[in-house]
Amino acid sequence: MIILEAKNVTAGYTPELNILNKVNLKVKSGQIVSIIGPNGAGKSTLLKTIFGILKPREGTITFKGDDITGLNPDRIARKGISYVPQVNNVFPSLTVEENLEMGAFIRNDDFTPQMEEVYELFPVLREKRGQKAGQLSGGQRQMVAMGRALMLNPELLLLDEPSAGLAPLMVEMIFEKIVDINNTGVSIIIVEQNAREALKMADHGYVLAMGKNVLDDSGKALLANEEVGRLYLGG
Amino acid sequence: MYFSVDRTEDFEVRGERPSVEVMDMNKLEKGNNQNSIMLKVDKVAKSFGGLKAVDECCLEVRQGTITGLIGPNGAGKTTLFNIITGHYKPDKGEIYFEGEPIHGLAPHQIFSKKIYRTFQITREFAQMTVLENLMLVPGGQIGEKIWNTWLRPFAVKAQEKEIRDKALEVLEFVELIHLKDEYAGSLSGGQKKLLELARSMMADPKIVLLDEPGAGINPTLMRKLMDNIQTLCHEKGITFLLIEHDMDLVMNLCEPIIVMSEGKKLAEGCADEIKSDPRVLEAYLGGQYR
Amino acid sequence: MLELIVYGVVFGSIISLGAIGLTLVFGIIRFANFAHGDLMTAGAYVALFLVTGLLGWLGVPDTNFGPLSFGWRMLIAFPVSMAAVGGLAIAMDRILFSKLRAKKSSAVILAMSSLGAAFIVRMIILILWGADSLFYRPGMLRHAVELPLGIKIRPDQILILAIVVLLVGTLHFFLQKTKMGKAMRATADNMELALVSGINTEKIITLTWLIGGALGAAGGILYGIDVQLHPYMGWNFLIPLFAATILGTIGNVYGALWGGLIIGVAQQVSTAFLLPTYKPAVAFMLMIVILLIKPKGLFGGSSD
Amino acid sequence: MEELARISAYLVSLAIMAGIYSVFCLGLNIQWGYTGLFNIGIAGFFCIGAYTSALITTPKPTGVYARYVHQLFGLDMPFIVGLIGAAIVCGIVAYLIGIPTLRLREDYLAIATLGIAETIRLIFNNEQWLANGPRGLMGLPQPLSWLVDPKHYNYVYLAIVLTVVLIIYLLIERAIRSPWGRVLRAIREDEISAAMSGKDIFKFKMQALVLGSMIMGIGGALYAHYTRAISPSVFTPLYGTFIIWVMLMAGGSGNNKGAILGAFVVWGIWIGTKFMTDMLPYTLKARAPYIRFLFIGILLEIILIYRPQGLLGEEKRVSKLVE
Repeated sequence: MIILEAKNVTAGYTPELNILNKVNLKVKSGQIVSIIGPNGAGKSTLLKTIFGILKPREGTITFKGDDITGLNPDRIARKGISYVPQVNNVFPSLTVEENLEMGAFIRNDDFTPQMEEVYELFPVLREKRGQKAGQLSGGQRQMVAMGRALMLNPELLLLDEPSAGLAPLMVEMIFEKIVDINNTGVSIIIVEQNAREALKMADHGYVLAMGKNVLDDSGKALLANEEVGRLYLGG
Repeated sequence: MYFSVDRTEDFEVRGERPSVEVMDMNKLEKGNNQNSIMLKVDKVAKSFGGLKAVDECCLEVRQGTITGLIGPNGAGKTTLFNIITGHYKPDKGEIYFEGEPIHGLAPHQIFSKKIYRTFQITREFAQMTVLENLMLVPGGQIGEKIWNTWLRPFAVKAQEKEIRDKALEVLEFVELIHLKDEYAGSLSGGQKKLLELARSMMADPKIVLLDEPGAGINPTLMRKLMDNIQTLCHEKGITFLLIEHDMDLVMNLCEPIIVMSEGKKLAEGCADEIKSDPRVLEAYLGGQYR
Repeated sequence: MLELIVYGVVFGSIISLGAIGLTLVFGIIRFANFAHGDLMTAGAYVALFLVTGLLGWLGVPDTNFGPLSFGWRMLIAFPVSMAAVGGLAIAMDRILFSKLRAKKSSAVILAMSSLGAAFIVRMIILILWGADSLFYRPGMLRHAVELPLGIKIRPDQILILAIVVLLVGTLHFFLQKTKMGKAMRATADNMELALVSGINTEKIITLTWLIGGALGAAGGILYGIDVQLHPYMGWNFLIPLFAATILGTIGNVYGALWGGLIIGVAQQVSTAFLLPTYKPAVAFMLMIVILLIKPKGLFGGSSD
Repeated sequence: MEELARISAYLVSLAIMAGIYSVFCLGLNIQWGYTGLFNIGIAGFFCIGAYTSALITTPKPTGVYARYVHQLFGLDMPFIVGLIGAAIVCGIVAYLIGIPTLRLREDYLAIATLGIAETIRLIFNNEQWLANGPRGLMGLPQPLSWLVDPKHYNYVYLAIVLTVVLIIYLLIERAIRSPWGRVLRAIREDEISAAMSGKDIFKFKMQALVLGSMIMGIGGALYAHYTRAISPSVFTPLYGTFIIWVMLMAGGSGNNKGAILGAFVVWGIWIGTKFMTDMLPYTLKARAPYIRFLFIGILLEIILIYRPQGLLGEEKRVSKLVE
């Protein structure tokens, strides 16, 4: 079943410049989809457009068959999509636990089981639950950010460069957690510069360049593709 | 591949890097010694709230090169630029330009050493015309002293004319001349990138630090930008240090290429060396070589 | 001297109420609201209208509570006028500031607009009540009681302190323990992420104005009870308010509380050496000193 | 005929005040229009300018007078010295305010200027020895008063005011269209980028603040010698700061012609509203000024929301000494 589909999406920040040009994307339920491509290719912009932070100029985005094109982020979040921005993705002066609570802001039910699950997934956060998120290390912050997004019990998780600026050991750990999250049934779209690792765990991968689709194939096929290597390290 | 140029004869000279660290100021003033170290970053560190953005980073830029600075996001490249240009003060470490320490100086003092930088997201003066954007840049304008505007109007006017002519020439060069009287804010993203480059030319810089000059512009403009950078380097002897993610651009344009990761220099070399360096592949592609 | 300090705490606690509102707006909407002082004035005068007008007309009796200078009418008027001024602040935001925000005007344009709003509010008060000083209870003798250490204090002042403690405690509980309070702090921290988390930030902004306006009104009424009412009272509060906000680090609610107390005490103690009319100047000098030595305030580095 | 003379005398007094306000608007335009400095303590500079010139141009009271009028000094110097002195003292005060605030976020300058304006008024109100406290100073000399019959003196003063406006206008235009003004506008647009283009931001902001405040000081002096009597109660935020902001925003900040136009238009409206409130019933008359200021306040909000560029707006290409 296709959980998310973006068709011919065109978007940009300033009127004269389109960052995305008729981009297409499909995510099947339970998949990890990785989006790779050089900086400025529009990867992060695509995530922002899916989540309604940026309104597309053209094209449609459907989630589980519903048209969600141009909805506000809070409406989209209610439909079961969570988004983790690349930078500034925690509330620094709130404690870890309060950060998680904010993730569950739109839920009116008891979210303690969900919080337990997040703590199971990231045990270190349980230890630091009373600490302000601004005092944590980069990796721990990334965990808080992901934990916050998971509090909605989303069906689809959008991750924008979760490995950016992290130490290698941390990167490995975060990627393992992403797979763990996926194993609980959450579909994931991940934008990464760390292409190899992102493709390794991906069911499907998309390569973007200059705001356009260049390639898309299974993760394994892309890994083996010489073109992909070229895009990363030049000809 | 968008662009290719055969510059091997330039690079051979630099293949064997002299290990001499002492600056020869006489040679520098002639401006044609491509081997001398122009900019030296020595154990510079900067943290933001516990995050080490730049971590005891050491690197050097040689006179007359187009040095590429690459690395994964969050590697500290832009922060390093901000430190070099005086926007941030380093927590520790030293920076030397032509042998003089420049760390701790204010941005305008660093500018006066003929170091110019551009920004990843262009920062033009939106409510000023393209021509005014350029005419602002040159240092030491006598008309910037308010007394001179009243007491020496003719001298100010004469210098304005000079600066204007130079600005027109530069606009001609980057092919923005038809937009000279438009508000800079109304230009397209790519045109703004060219405007940044044009502004850097107005500064008569010895070195220009370019932060992602290629991000978000179309291939045609990109080629123009690369052409311009090369012409400036070869004909005017301007040194470039540029951050870029577009590998085509970096591999074709830059020599040497410095790779940063986690706030440190990871590797340095020519395009082929970088492409086959396992540490670089790991930093970029992730841990399969571990 | 001890007595001056006690009076300073009373006066400072009123400043704190205003400064907390100011710092909340500063922290979330990120501009200096020059209308905040006049919101305090508005609060005092709405209460005056209720106490001397409407409630009397409705037949609410107005005998004093024991040694206090007010009775049932004020007890009703207090929360009503807090709500009314909260509403006024929200209206200001809807009519003026939200329009400017939508146009992406700079913080300075918003500040200028708030300056205009301040004058509009004050002119309306001047038109309705004139320029004279007024009292909730004119001609009443105000007895003081003597505390240990020979400190003379009026029962009203003790009650003022109690009310401030109650209001600040309620606010503390709201910000730390309730979902909306936490969402408010989250929005102040990172508005974009708050939006992404599904927090309706426009609603948070409305709530901020409501709380800021209500606390300001409370401060204005308490000052009216303690001293007198005057159309310029809020304007004269503005400098102490900003001084307290800056002293306590902009955006920091607890900083504003302490800042207000420090400014209040400093102002009162200064009357031992200076003319009392110089009180605003004392606050101003303190602010300049802070800007020179610790521009981010005493309560550390906020996010910007 | 007599009616005509009365109307023309009225218009002259209106033009004098509008001219004086033009001076303030030109000073504020340097600070706000070109540099983006938010000064809401104009009344303070207004006050300092007026008092400085008064103290410079009046003789120190002697004999019986000295018992009633206290002033720190009285130099009995010519009008022009008063103007220059007013400018210099205002410049110094502006410099002192600039030191702690110009490196910080823009709102700090606003708060500090507001504070200084209130503080200055308090000082003049409370310190008898300085300039006679709340009663203020009276009998200020008027320049060239020997030229004509006192009845017609206002024509002379109007000429003086307009000359000063013209000189200031020309000087500012010259500076703004030069590289100096270009740097100011660049700072207004993007401070960091201007710093990276090698400009010493602090220095230029300070120059704009000081020059603008000096001009405001001259405005204060012109006012003092027009009314011939000043007291601290004149320099309120309403007459001294707020209305000037409305004038500049109405005329068009970033445009010196706009600044002058705004002063004349808004002063015209202000006087016009007086005729309207004169028609109010007697009981409301005492509160007429408040109604008029309410109107001016609403005017400002309408301008900010619907026409922030004002009547004229900024020219597209400002720096053009050559062409």
